[in-house]
Amino acid sequence: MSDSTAVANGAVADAHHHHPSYQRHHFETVEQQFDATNFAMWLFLLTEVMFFGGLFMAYLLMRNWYYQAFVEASHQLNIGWGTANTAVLILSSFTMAMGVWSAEMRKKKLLLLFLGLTWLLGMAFLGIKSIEYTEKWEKHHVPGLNWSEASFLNPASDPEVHEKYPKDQPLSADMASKTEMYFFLYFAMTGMHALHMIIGISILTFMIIRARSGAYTNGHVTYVENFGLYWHFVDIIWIFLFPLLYLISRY
Amino acid sequence: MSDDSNVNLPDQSTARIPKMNFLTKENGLLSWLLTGDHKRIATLYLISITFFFFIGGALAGLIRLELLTPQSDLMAADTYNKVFSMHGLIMVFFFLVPSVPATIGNFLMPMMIGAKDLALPKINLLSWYLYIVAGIMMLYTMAIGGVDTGWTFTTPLSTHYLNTHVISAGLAVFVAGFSSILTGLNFIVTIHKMRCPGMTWFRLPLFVWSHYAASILMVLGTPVLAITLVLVVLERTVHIGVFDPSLGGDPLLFQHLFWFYSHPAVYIMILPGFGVISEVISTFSRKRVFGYTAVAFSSVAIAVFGFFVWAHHMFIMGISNYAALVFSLLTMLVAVPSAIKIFNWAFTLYKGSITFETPMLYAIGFMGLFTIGGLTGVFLGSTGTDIHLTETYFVVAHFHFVMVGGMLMAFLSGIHFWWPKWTGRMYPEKLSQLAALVTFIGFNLTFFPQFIVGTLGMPRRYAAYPPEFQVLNVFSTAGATVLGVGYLLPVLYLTWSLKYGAVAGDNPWQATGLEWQTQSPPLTENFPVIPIMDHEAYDYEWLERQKQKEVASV
Amino acid sequence: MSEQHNSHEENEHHIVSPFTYLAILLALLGFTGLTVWMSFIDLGEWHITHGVTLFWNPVVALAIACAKMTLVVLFFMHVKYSTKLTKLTVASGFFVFLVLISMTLTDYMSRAWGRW
Amino acid sequence: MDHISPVLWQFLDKWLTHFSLFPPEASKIAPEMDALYFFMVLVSLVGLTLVVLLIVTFSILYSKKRHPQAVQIEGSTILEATWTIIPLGLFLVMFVWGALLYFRIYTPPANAMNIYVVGKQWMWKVEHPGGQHEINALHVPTGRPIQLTIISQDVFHSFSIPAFRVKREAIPGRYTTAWFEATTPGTYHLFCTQYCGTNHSQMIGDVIVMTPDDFKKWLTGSTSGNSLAMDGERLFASLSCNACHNTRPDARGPNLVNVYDSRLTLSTGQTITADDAYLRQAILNPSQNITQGYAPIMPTYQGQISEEGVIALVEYIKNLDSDYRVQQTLNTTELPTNIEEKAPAPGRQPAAQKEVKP
Repeated sequence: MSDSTAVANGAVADAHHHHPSYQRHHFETVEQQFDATNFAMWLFLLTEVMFFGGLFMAYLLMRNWYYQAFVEASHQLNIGWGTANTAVLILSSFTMAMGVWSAEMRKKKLLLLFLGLTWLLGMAFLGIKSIEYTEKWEKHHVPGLNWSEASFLNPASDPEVHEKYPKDQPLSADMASKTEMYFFLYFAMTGMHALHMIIGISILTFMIIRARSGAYTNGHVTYVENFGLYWHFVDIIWIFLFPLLYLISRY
Repeated sequence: MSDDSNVNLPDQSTARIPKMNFLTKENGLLSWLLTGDHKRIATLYLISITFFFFIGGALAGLIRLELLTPQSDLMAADTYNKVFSMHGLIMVFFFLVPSVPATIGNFLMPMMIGAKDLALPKINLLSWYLYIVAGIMMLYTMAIGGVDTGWTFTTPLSTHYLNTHVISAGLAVFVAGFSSILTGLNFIVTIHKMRCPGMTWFRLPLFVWSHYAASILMVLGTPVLAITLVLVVLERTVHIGVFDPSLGGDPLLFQHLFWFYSHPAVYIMILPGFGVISEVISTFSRKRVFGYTAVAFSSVAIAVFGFFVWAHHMFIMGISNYAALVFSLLTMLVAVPSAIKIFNWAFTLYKGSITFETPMLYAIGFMGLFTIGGLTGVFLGSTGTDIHLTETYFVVAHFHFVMVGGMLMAFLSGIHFWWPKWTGRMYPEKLSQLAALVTFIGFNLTFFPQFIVGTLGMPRRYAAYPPEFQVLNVFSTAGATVLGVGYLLPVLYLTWSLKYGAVAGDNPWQATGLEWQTQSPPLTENFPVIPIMDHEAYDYEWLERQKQKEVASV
Repeated sequence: MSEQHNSHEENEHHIVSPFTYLAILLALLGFTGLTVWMSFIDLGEWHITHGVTLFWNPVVALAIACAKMTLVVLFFMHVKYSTKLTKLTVASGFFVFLVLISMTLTDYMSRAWGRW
Repeated sequence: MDHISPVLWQFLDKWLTHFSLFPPEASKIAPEMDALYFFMVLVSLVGLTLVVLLIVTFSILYSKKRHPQAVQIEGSTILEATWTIIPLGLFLVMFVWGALLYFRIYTPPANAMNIYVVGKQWMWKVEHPGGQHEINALHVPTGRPIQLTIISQDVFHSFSIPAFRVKREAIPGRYTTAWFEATTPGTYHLFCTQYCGTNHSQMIGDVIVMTPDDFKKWLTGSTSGNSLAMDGERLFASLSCNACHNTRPDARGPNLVNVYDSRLTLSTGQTITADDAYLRQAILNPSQNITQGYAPIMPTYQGQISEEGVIALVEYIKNLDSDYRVQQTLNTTELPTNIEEKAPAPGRQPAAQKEVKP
C-alpha cells in the first residue's frame, strides 16, 4: 500500500534474505521464532503448574484433616518401586538434557541415542507404575472400582506391611474410610502424571522418527528444546509427588 | 461530510475494495478450515460466537418469559433449571470468555503491534477447533436433555444429587477452557516477542495492554477450573468425594477452586472490553487517552489483584470470618483500578473534539452501565451488605450490568468500530445508532428492576416466585423483548452491509492505530512491509502530519 | 526495543556442557537417596505454641524436593542461562501457585480460631 | 377505559396495590444494614451522577461543532491521584462498616434462644428446643435474640429471611449459625436462596413473628410433649452411649457433664471449644476428635443417626449440667457386665494424632 503511512521503506527488509527452511513465514528472524516458541512453552508449563496446583491443594487439605488415614494408607505404597521410579525419571531427564545438547551440537547419532534412551526410561517408568497399580488392584486398593478397607481396619490382616510398620494401629471405621480418599488422590495425582508421561512418550516417538531424517540436527533445536522443557517439568511433578505420597510418613 | 462527523470515506464512485485481501486470498471451505491467518480465525470465531450468543439469548428469552408470571406455568421447574443452567454455561464459556479476545483481539492484536500474525498460528487454529468441539459437546448435552447444575456446578449437588448430563457439560467446559488457555498464551507470546521495531511497551495501544492482562488471567486461572471439573467428573463416575461431605470431603474446597478461576474469569471477560473502550473513546474525541500509564497499569493491577479476591463469592458459605475479612478488603482494592479507568475515560473527552458515531454511543453507554455495575459490586464485596444481597436478583442484575451492559456494549462498540477494517465496508450509521439506543433502553428496562427486586429479597434461580415481585419482573421481561430487538438489528444490517455498505477506505475514522494504516480488509500478512513505530500511541498530531505529507507528495 | 533483540544480544544460545549435566544428575540421585534415607528417621517435631506443631520430616522432604526442582529448573531447563523474561515467568508461576495454596489456607486455618 | 384489556388492567391493579421498592424492616439488625445500604446507594448515586455529568458536559462543550480542534493532554497526576484516593477511602469505609455488621450478624449474643434448622431437598425443618417441629415455617417471638443453628442434610441450601436481612448457607456436614432479634409481629418470607435442585423455588416458607405472649401460647399449643433434649436422652440411651460416657471412675469415654462450651485438650495437643459443631463432629467422626487420655475406640455414627437425631443428642449434651441425668439414664439401661474383656485395651495411650505442615 503506497499510503500506509507507518511503513518505513525497507528498513527491516534485510530479514528476508537468508531464511532457513524451518523458519515460519511470520517471524522476522530465527531467534525470534526460537524465543517465541520457547516462551510459549514456558507459559504452557505455567498452566500445568496451576493444573496440578488444584490437586496439591486437595491433597494438602485432606492430609491435614485425615492424618492418621493418610499415614497408614501411605505405608501401603512400595518405597522400593517409588525410589526406583524416581531414579528412572531423573535419569530420563538427564538423557533428555543430553539429547538437547546433541541437537545443539548437531550430532545426529548421539541425538538418536539419547532420545531412544529417554523413550526407554519413560517406558520403564510406566512399566514400574503399572506394576504398582496392579499391586493396588490385587490388594483392593483402587477406590470406587475395587475397594476394601480391610487392611486398615485390621493391619494384621496384611502381614507384609504390618511387619514393616508394627506401630500401625487399627483405624476406627470412620478414619479407615478416609484411606479411600488417600488412594483416590494417589490415583488422581499419579494418574494425571502418568497421562503426561504417555503424552510425552507419544511425542517422543514422533520425534525419534523425524530425528532419523536429521530434522533437529540442522540447527533447528527449538522442538527438541521445548519438548525437553516439558519432559523436565513432568520430572519435577514427580519429584514432589514422590515425597508427598511415599515418604513423609515412614518413620 | 457533515460537520459533526468524524467519518472520512473515500469517494464512493471511484473507491473499490482492494482486490487482494485476506478474505479473497484463497477460496474454498478448506482454505478457511486450515487457515493460519489470525484474521480468518477471528472471522471463524466471530461466526461461531454469534451463533452461541443467539442460542444463549434464546434461552434468556425463555427465562424471562417464564418469569412473566409468578407460577411456573410456561415450563416445569426442572425445565426452567435446565434453561437457566444452559443459558449461563453457554453465555459464560461460549460467548463472554472468547467474545472480544478471540474475535476482535485475534483480528487486531498482530496488526496493532505491527506483526504479520500471532506468534503461534497453528495453536490459534487449534484453539478455534477446541472451541468448536466444546461447543458441539455443549449442544449435544443440550440435545440429550441438558444439565441443571447452574453454571457454577455446585457440589455436592452436581456430583451426587442430579441425574442430568453433568459429565458431558463439565467436559465441554473443560475443553472450552483449553481453547481459552491457548488464546491467552498466544497473546502473551505475541505481545512479548512480535512487536515491530519501535513498538515499546508504552507505545502499545491500551487495547493490547488490557488483552495482555486478561491473557495472564486466562493462562493462570483456567487450569484450576480444568482440574476442578476433572475431579467433579471423577466424583460422579467413581463415587469418591474430595468434595462430598458425606465421604469426608469438603464442598467448600470445590468453591475455593472453582472461584479461583471463576472470579478472575469475570476480569477475563471485562478487561478486553476495557481495551475496546479506550480505543473508541480516544478515536472519537481525537485525543490521547487521559493518563495512558494509569489506564495501562490499572489493567495489570486488576489482573494481579483479581487472583486474591475469589472468596467474596463465599462470604455466607461458611468460610472463616477472618478469611472473609481479608477477601473483602482485597475486593475493595480491586474496585479502585476500575474507578480510575472510568474517570480517565471521562477526562479523555475533556477538550477533545467529540463526534457520536455508533461505536462512541456504545462506549458512552458502557461507561454509564459499567459504573453502575462496578459500584453495585462494592455492595456485594462489603461483607455486611453481601449477607442480604447475595444469591438474590441483585447479584443477577450486578453481573448483567457488568457483563451485558459492560462487556456486550464494548463488544458491539468494537464490532462497529472495526467493521470497516474487517470487511472494507461501512455499516449503515443511522440504523446502527438506533440499535445502540434500543439496546441501551432495553438493557436498563430489563436489568434495573432486578436491583430492586433483589433488594426486596427475590432469590435467583427461582422458577416460581411470590406474586408481589411480579410487577418488576414484568418490566424486566418487557425490557428483554426490547433488548432482543436491539441485538437482532446489528446482525441484520451488518450482514446487509457486507454487500451494500459504503466502501470504507483504509482509515474511515482517522484513527491512529497501526491497524488503520494498512488497507481494509488487510492483506494476509497485514502489512506489505513491517512498519516501524516512530510515535506514541494515540498521536493525532502525527496523523495530521502524515496526511499533510501525503498531500504534499501528491 | 522489544525482547527478541535484547535476548539475541545477551543470550547467544548458551550451550551447557555435558559435564554440568552429569554433575546435576549425580546431585539429583544423591538427593533422592538422601530423602529416602531421611524419611526413615524420626526427625521429631517443634512445638511452636500450644497445639501448633511443626513436623520436621515433611519439611525436610519438601525442602529436598525444592532443591531438586531448583537444580532441574536452573540447569536441565536452562533457566540459569535464560532471559529475565523466562525467569520472571517461572517466578510468577510459583507465585500464583502459592497464592492459590496460601489464600485458600487463610480460610481453613482461621476456621479453628473462632466459633464459626 | 373499558377497552383496556383485562390482563393489562390486572397488571395496573397489581402495580398500584402490590408494589414496594424496599423490603420491610422486621429485625433489630435490619435498620443497621439499611443504613449501610443507603450510604452505599448515596455514594453510588453521587459517583454515577459525577460520571454522567462529566460525560454529558464534555460531550456538549467539546463536541466537534463547538470544539473542532482537540487539545492534547497527557494526563494529570493530581487528578488521577484524587480519583484513586477518594474512591479507595470510600471503599475502605464501606469495608470497615460492612465488616462490623458482618461480625454482628454472625456472632450470636450469649443469651440467645437456640433454634435448629435442617435443610433438605426441598424443605426446611425447624426444631425448637421445646420439641416443637415445624416444616417450612418458623415461629419466633419479638424482643428476644434467636440463634439459628443451621445444617443441611444433602446439598447446599441457604436460609434467607429478607425482612430480617439475615441469610446463612446450610452446609452439608457442618453447623453454621446466624442470629436475629425480630421487632415487628407479622408474616415474612423465608427463602432458600442457594440453588439446590429441581424444586429449589418450592423451598420457601413463612417466618411468623409473634408477641412473646402469643409465642408462649403457640409453644404450648404445638408441643409434642417431648423436648428436644428429652428426645436426645432417649437416643443417648438407645445407642448405649452411656456404656462409655458415664461418671464412673473407670469410664472409657469422657464424662459429658458440663462439657458444652468447655475447652477440651485433644490427643493432638490442640485445645478446642466443645461447641455444637464440635459435638456433632465428635459423634459422627469420633476418631478425629479424641479427648486427651482416652483411646480412639468410639465407633462412628455416620449414617446411623439422622441430622435431627444428632441435633437432639447435641441438645441433650448441652443441657447436661449435673450428673443426675446421666445417672438416671444409666440406671434405666442395662450395662453389659463384660466390658473389660470386650474393650480393646482401654488404658492404652491413644495413637499419636499428628498434624503435618508441609
